Amino acid sequence: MALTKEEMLVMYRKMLLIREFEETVANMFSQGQIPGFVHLYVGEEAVAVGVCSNLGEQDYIASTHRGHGHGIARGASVDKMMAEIFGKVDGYCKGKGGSMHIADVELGFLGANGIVGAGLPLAAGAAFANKYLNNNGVAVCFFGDGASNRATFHEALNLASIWKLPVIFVCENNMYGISMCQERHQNITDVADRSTAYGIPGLTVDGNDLMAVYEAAAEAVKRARAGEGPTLIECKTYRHRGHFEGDACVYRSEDELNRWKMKCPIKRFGDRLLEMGLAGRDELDKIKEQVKEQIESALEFARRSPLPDVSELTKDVYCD
Amino acid sequence: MALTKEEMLVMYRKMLLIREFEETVANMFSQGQIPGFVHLYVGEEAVAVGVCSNLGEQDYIASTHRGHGHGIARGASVDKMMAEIFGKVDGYCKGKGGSMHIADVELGFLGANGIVGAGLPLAAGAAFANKYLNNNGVAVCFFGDGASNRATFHEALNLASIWKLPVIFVCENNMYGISMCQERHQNITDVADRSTAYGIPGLTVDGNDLMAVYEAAAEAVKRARAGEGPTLIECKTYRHRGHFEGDACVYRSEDELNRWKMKCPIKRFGDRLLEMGLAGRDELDKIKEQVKEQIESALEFARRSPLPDVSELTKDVYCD
Amino acid sequence: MLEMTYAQAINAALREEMQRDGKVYILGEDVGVFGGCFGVTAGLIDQFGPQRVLDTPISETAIIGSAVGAAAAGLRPVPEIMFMDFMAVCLDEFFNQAAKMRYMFGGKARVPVTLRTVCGAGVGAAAQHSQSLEAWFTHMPGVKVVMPSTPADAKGLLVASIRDDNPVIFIEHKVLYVLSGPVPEGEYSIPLGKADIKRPGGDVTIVATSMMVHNALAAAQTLAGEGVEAEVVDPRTLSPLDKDTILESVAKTGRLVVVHEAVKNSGFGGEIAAMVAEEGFDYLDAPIKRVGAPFTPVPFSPHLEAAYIPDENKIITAVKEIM
Amino acid sequence: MLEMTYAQAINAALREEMQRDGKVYILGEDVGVFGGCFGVTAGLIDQFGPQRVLDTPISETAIIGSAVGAAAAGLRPVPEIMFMDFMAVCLDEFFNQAAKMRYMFGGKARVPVTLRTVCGAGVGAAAQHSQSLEAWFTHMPGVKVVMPSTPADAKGLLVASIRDDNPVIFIEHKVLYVLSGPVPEGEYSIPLGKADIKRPGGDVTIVATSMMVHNALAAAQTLAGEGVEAEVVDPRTLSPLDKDTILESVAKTGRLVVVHEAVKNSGFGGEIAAMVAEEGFDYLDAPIKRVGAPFTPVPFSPHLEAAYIPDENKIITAVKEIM
Ligand SMILES: Cc1ncc(C[n+]2csc(CCOP(=O)(O)OP(=O)(O)O)c2C)c(N)n1
Ligand SMILES: Cc1ncc(C[n+]2csc(CCOP(=O)(O)OP(=O)(O)O)c2C)c(N)n1
Ligand SMILES: [Mg+2]
Ligand SMILES: [Mg+2]
Repeated sequence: MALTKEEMLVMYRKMLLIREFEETVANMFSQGQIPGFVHLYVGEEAVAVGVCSNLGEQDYIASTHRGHGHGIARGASVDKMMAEIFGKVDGYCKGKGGSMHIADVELGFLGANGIVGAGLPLAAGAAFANKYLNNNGVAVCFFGDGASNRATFHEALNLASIWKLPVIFVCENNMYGISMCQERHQNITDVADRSTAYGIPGLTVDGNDLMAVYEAAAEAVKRARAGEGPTLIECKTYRHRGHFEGDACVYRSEDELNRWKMKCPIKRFGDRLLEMGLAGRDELDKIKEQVKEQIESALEFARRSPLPDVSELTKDVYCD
Repeated sequence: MALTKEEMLVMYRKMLLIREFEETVANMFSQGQIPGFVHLYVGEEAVAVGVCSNLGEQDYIASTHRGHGHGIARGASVDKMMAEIFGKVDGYCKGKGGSMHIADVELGFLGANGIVGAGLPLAAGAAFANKYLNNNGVAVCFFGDGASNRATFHEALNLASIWKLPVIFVCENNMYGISMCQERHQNITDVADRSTAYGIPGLTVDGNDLMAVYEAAAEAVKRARAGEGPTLIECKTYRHRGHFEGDACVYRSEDELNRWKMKCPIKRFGDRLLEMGLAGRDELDKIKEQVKEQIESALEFARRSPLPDVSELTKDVYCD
Repeated sequence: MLEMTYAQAINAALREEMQRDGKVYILGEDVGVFGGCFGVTAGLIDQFGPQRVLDTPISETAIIGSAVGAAAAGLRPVPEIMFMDFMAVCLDEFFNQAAKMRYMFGGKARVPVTLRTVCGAGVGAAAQHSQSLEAWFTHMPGVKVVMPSTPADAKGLLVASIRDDNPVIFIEHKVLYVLSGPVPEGEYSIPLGKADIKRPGGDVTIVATSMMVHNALAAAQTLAGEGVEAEVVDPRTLSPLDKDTILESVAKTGRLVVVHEAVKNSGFGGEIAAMVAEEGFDYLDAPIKRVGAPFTPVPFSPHLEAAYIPDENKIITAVKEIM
Repeated sequence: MLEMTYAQAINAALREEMQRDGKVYILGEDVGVFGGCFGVTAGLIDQFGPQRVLDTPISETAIIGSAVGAAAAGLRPVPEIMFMDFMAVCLDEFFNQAAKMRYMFGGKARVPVTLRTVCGAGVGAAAQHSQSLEAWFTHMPGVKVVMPSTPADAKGLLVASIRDDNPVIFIEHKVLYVLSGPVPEGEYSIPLGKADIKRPGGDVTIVATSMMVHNALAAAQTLAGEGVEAEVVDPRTLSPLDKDTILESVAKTGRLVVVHEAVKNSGFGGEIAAMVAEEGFDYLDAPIKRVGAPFTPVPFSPHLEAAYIPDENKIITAVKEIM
């Protein structure tokens, strides 16, 4: 089922929206307007968008500390996301969660997560629920190369395999877990090779190539919906910014960064759209303009939103 | 380096010693003389003996809930082991540990363990210590097929691989974790296949063939001492008794059990010794007699040993 | 009233709730054909099939983590962790995920997981299979903590726990499984957060949990023969705690002894004692006594283990010290 | 005396102990070139090399588990867990292994692991990066628990912890890293298990830990202006606890307020309050007050977070309620 021009432009817009969102957050952070830790997704946009473009209403995603891109790709409101990052009451979590805990369960977004690797069993569980309810839904878990060394990776993939759960494990291999490069944190080149330990399919794709990601995910989602169980997809990519804002990146070279910047997934997909004649330069420019406006208005929304009332402190601990 | 006749007879004796020890414990347990849980090693003797026969003074082993065989193979005193299982003061742990916590750190036996899979990182750590102290020592961890699904397996193997630790991970695949047969608890046939996830060698051997185990372990120990890092060895075997004493074994067939009893590792190695002309029937019989006596005297030792004084309750919590 | 054991009462609660609500399912190690390490889930797989009674690999992290994900996605999982001691291998999933999700997400998640597990010494299971760790869980906002002491309480409280929309840790005691007692017929539940006065008395209040309720009752009986009437209060739910019932009792008796099987240091008894020293200080006519295990791991040898577990005599001694 | 920050003091202790004893090594996530998430291990890799300052994968279970195995085999590991909240992913290795080995083995093991980790709210790090979980660890026989509040204490207590043959959890506070203060020159250590009176006073005892020592001192200063002299006691080591110093202070003042940043319910304050209600009841002229965080996860929004953390005013209010 080939993608329509419209669908492709939607994906392009989403990638841009993530980029613009993140750059705005970076900017605001550096101005001291955002508290806490923020981990940005710049450079990895093709992964979230390529995967989430395959998802529908019944589907779930579980995300990471680096979760803005996943939320936006899943269709979350940038207004509410920005407000949350500012700690405002109109944010997704009324300001109680912040960047690392943005979630929208109704939208099928089970949350960013402050615990590396925590999303893997959560996604397996959401996939189990879909299977149990027989609603044809799947679940996706995004996680990093660093997270692939955690307990949860092993136990979740094994469980998903034996129960044939409709879940797609998407490893965003950006070559680092904070300062630890992949060669130092694991003795393999492709995280996807770990799939053999669980008897499930695993594949490695160029995570900066939107279409490659999209197609790999489409296939995995199809398998999952057909009851054939989980897939492990590794997307090789790179984060343009530091691990968190404020990171001096002593552990990597300017050179390496620049080489990866040249492989920018957004520029690459834009060029492809131009080449294929699916869009003209002006059309792409116009999308960029619209995206900029959308983020500006999200920023406005966040700024105007009040801080949560102190009475909020002790609410929402338990359901009644 | 071929084994001498004497070395082979020592191994034979050790297997018999384990068998006799376990059958005595079973007997005492059924008479209500042993408290708590006991998990017996009958049928798996070739694994512990085949591996531990490669170890020397600087080496460590970490064991499991099913640890009697490992202790005996490592050279622990059957007197002190039996006394411990009876909860007596002359036991390895003064009666404070019981079957699941028998240990002799000085002997390089880091203990049985009540937590499935807990031994893997402990062994990695002991191997790290040996490497750090540059003493040429290695560490071995025994663990079950069931344990290969635990967090600790994944994290310990990954760490051992990247740090090239002198450790041998020995999976005793007896086809069950309590009532869960391997087909139901993991979607692979050979646990050894999981070695690829860590970039280390993995191999599967017939765990009821003492020489096969011995040779695989010898090779792995050699690699470890040479600084080439860890190996994963899977030994396919079977437990003749229930998971713990008192288990009605509703989850497996008499048939299956009987087929495995025919593959008894002790009978098999005895036959081999006879065939190779390394021992006569009478010699083997004599060893059996001696082993029986040794265990009887261990039982006597355990029975005669007093219970720990109540003042022991609050001792040994901290070092001074 | 039906006569049944504590284990049977739990089994009945599981059965009835699974019958009532198709979203309730069970998962854990050997909970299927094996019927659970203590036989508590026996027969459920025959009635509900392997789709709703799921044997898992030895992967506690995946058991709890998947239950939390499934709960957030609309199901009502009842995972079993074979021994409470093993909570240390899957604490994050319960503590940093289940317990906090609702709050972190600004009130927009429900995580109705009822985690069943087993505490307690008394069967020679030694240091890693005998612990009582409830105090960790009462320190966790977002979690409810239930510790039943009788078959009837076990049934009614488990029903309530499964119907509760919050993460609940339901802590059974392995020695109590064989205890028989009357259980009301038909559907019924006991609200979480309500203490029960297991024995009325006017001279001293003994607050005791789980197995210790029985030791406290035995002590009370002996004390009654000596003219001291102890009131035995069983909180049943430790979090949220029914402070009122405890404070009312202390207001009446003026004396408090708190008993639990967990080690005394930083045990839940500290919370109760501190609460009363704060909110009921004026009622007190004597120091508050805590009875708990000594500050050691649980020893194996049965005769050390017996010395470890707080018994009737230790409770009597504590009471006498403040009379 | 040298002037240095809390972070520098810890760094100095690590450096000196590594110099003194070749068996001491450091491992953890990003402790090498990166210098640790809070910069505490900066420069150590340059001095001691990657053999003794080991970057690990994100595998807390392997970090602690391997440290325990190495300790049993003769080394003195000092693992770092980046945030205390992550202890929930590696608790078994510390709790069921390190803490119990010696006892389970009948006194025949030594496990000198000093686990460094970071607690506390105050930097907008939200629910999974801001917790104070010391109460779990004070409930663990076999473990020592240290929580320094000043640069000098941090240095002296870390040296003592590393030299101690038992598993120690050494809990730093992230907000204190930048606090500057005098630190004695040269080698020195502070014995574990000794409280420190941070401010003498005769009217009320305030027992406070970690960051809260500073809030308590601020409160005491304000109270002094109103004629109330508070004695601020910093236990420094929570387990073993220096009961004597606390009881002596309460004997003098007759009044006790306990302050910690962790949630009040089942926090370590309960242990202190209960201990005094048991062993020092006759000294008390008023109810014991506990000041702790409310029973909620740590909120993100700085202004909620500020309301969450017990501050000077809450301490003053608590004191006034019992004067
Ligand atoms: C269990 C746990 N350990 C450590 C951390 C600290 N931490 C946060 S992000 C991170 C690196 C994660 O690396 P990776 O999984 O590759 O994701 P990336 O940041 O590269 O997207 C670490 C170590 C954590 N949050 N949780
Ligand atoms: C973490 C943990 N989970 C569960 C258990 C309960 N348990 C004890 S032994 C066992 C089965 C272990 O199976 P395997 O690893 O294959 O070893 P085997 O018993 O077959 O030798 C289980 C589930 C435990 N002790 N620890
Ligand atoms: Mg990464
Ligand atoms: Mg097995």
